[in-house]
Amino acid sequence: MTPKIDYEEINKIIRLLEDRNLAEFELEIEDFKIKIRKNPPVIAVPPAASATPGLGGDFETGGDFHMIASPMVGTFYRAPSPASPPFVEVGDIVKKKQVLCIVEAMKLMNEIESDADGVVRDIFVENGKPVEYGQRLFAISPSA
Amino acid sequence: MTPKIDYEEINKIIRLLEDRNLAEFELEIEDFKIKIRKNPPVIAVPPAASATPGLGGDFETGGDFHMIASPMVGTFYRAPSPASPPFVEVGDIVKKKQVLCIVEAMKLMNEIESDADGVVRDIFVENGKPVEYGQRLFAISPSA
Amino acid sequence: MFSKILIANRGEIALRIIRSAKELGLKTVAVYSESDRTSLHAMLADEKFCIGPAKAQDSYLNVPNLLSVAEITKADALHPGYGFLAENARFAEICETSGVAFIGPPPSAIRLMGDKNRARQEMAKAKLPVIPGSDKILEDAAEAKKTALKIGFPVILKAAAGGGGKGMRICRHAAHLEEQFPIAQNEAKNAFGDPSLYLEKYITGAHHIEVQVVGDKHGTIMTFAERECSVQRKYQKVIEETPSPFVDEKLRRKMMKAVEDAARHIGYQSLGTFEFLVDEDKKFYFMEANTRVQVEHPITEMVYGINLVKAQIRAAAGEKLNFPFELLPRGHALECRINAEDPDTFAPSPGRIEFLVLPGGEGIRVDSAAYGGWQIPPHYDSLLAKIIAYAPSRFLAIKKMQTALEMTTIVGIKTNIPLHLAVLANSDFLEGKYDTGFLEAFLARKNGT
Amino acid sequence: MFSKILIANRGEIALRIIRSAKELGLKTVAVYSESDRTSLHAMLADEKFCIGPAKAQDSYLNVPNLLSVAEITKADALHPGYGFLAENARFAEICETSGVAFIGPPPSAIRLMGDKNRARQEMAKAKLPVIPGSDKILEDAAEAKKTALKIGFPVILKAAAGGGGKGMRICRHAAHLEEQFPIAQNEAKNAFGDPSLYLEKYITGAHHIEVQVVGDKHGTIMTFAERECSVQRKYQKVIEETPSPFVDEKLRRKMMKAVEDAARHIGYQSLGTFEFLVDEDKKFYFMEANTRVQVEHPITEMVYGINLVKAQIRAAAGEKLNFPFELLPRGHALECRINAEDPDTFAPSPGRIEFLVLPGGEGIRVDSAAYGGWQIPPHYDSLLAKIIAYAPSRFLAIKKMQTALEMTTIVGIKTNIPLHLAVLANSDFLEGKYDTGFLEAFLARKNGT
Repeated sequence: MTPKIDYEEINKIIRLLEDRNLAEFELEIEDFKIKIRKNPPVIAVPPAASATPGLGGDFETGGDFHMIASPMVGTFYRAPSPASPPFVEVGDIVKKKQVLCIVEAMKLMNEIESDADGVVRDIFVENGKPVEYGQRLFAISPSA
Repeated sequence: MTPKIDYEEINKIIRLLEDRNLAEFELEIEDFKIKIRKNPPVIAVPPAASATPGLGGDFETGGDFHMIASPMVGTFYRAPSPASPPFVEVGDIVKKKQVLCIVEAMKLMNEIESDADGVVRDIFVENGKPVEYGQRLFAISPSA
Repeated sequence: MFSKILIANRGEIALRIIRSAKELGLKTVAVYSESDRTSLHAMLADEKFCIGPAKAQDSYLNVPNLLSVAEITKADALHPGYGFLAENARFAEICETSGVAFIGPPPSAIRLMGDKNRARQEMAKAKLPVIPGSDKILEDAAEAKKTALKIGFPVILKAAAGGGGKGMRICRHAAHLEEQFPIAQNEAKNAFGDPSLYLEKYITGAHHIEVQVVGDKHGTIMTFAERECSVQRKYQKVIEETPSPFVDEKLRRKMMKAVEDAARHIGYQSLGTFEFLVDEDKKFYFMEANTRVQVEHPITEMVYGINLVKAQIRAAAGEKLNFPFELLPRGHALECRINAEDPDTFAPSPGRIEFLVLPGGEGIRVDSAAYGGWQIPPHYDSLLAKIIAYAPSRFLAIKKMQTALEMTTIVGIKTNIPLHLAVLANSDFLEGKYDTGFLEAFLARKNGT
Repeated sequence: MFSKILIANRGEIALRIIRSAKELGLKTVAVYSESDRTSLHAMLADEKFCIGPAKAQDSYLNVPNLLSVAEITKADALHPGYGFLAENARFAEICETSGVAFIGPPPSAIRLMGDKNRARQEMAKAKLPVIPGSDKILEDAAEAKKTALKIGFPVILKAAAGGGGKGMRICRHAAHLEEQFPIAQNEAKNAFGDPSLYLEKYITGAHHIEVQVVGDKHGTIMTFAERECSVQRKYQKVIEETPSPFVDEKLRRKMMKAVEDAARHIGYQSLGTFEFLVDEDKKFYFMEANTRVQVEHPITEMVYGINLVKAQIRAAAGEKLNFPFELLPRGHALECRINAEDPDTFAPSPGRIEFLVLPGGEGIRVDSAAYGGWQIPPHYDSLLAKIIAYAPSRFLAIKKMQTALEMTTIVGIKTNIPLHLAVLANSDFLEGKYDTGFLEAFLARKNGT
């Protein structure tokens, strides 16, 4: 059987490239081979910009992860107090509305809740570190 | 079943490349192979540059024409004197070393010779107009 | 002196403050909205923090996030630039109580000058001539009418809480005033959350002239020769110059002295600008004072050879102002505000700058956060670059500006450069014969209306 | 005045001349080589002509093509910029006989100053102190040795026809001189087609100080406060400043007066620069005069608030020079030459500028023909931009320059900005304690040699 590749199919793949901000796509199955390469962005962004750690922009790291981002600027805490255990660890199952962390801003402790059910797949910020608005804090996958 | 790829289909793909700003497209199915690569985008040249008439740079206008360019800055004359007939007309057969025109520079009349045998296919400059270094003057095709 | 400054602004003014802070040896913290990730101010500061989404209300006006950034980065001072929170007295207070020095005058001075009506009364006490008008908030249209009849038409209605043309209405006669009163009230309410109006005599053929002042915490007050800002469209300045071709040395000295006395009267302690209307007989009337750095401050810097923002920061840090040489203006400076807008319709023209060549060389200063490849976000004001030309004489400065604008190349978006070139070639402008009505009349003629 | 100027140059200086010509209301014609099609000078002139292939010998030095362009475009004057044909007396003569005004001094003045040995003799006649040395071309090594022993070692051999370090050799003792003589002769022959050498006393710990002069055809001669150009590598200037931290008011007046007298002696009628070595005891010796605009002329313009190229064009057109205000320098200006080169190896770094943010704002001037997206051709010199900082004091100007360089962002090629920043942070430089040996010693220390 040969794969059915038609215009619609190719169009879909290209859209995928764009959505996921990929540069190149290559697929080889048996006798079938497809390769698509996107134009590089024209103007190079200066090093200062790309060197920034924890830039909240590139949410897509692949997969179907749901990202929890900081709704404010502040200091990230994984536990309600220094003596307490963390709210969550990687691998924990979490429910919608469950508290994941605290972002301290202007001496106020703001509890950040999960807005989805799922499993904590990644925690991006270290305890006690400052976070920007929109900076990703947790990756959640829909189910175990 | 072989994939249905015909002119219309390829045309569509090329249009897709343009619309989606892709650089390369390769598809191989059984005996069928297609590879399309777009020219890299050039940084937009400001209007001042592109507005220049008679820029000698773009020699390739397609076909197998041989271009005769001006070897100096000066004034282009198609005839040895205002009363004389032009050295050549479009459609004339010319021989290597045959004089095609005069470029006047510093009061000196410089005869410009053909460096190939062939037929005059185009004359790019009007009589009496200034020419730049490298500006194309004639298009010659190898034979009638 | 401070050690680290948070710049609560964006665009060219943020860049301008970063530069001055660096020259003073201070660290800088930029804040930026999600749509300003690739903006130059975010790239060129020592540290940077995203403070919210594109909408200014949620980012550049987001006080908790701004103060969190100050706390996290241990910034000991905050520069508000212009616009956004620059003239918000409450914000200045919050900064001070949070232990972050607000680079501007004390909140009380911001509050006084922010209430345009109170400012007028206070300035009248300081012997600054003010435009005849209602000395208080108008109760209703009837009171407005009574006052207007007393001082004589035309009059102008103004929002007590506002600026920038919002809520302003020129009224030619009593019926007109009654009609416009509720409209202006509504506009004022929508723009500033306060419908309060007052009115003033409207001066025809007036010049918008302003005097720069800088004070410190030791009682020093310095004033600078006037800026002529009469080339305006809808109360938005388009071209500014110094000295004014309209102001003579006698008027200049009188205005500088009057501003010095008024600033001293209120104990002014930062950078500020006193704006006046000057009528055909060279009588000047106080309009309002801005308690912040102004867009057009560079022309004053050019003719004096000084740096006003550095002076502003130093004054805020408690230093006593001093300049290495006597403050005497030399030559002539012009500023053209290059906006990303359609030169005919004035519609904003955001988009990607595909190709950019800004002017340079002798006598040219450029204040801009634009770069080739930049996608201009559509959320903020359209000021793209300030081009400032300096030359020994007005004539030469205008020629220099024309050359600079002709050689500026911006591809990808529309700008108002064609409008600037048209004004610079106008014979009335060249002769220095223009008042605040000039540009609107020029545009009306141009459009054949 | 002229009506149209042909600019026989490229890069930043071509752009700088185009601007000045436009400010004077003149039309401009650019010429460009095939590799300079996308260069800014070709884009921003009123007309442009390709004059040959990349190699300068066949394009920017192609005299028949240059004169053809002048004839075709009816240009009535030609500005040679610096380098290329700027100091070619024969070219200046051909221009004049072709009816095109050469914007520079008369050919005789170019010829006199072009012969470094003749220039020394003539300047000695004008009472300008010259470095002790052979007063004529040296016959052979034996004569060189005799002269050297008379004036004392160390001595420096120089090519009579040349400049820019070619054919120069410092000789510490007699044997060394005998060894170097044929090498220098050979180098001079290869570089200038003329092996003639002369020698001078070599001054250790010397400062390279130069005085700008401008004259007109009516006998006006004006001189300007010195430029300090001692930060050099292989006789190439890297950073220039004015005033010099080494020169005091007494020396300044003496040098300005001496140059004025010398320029008057030869009836100088254009822009020019007299270069001196100044020893530790503040004795100054004439080295050579450049009969053209110099790379570092902007720092003089900054402190005086004038435009030297406009003055040069006006003088060539026969106008009498006058400036709107008294010529008094104010403040301090520095220039850093930003080259497209590896900051460690000094190898040129041509290529495509992927991303470019040049500095701007208060006190910063940029003279550059670079733009984002430009492919720098590898055929010409590596000067990418001149960044000039102006401030009331030397300390502030240095801080401003540091800030400007730190905020300059150039992606795609290497530049010598790191070297500039290292020099600007050096304590000897900051204290103004440097001579012509400074940079080489600094680099040797940096490389641990």
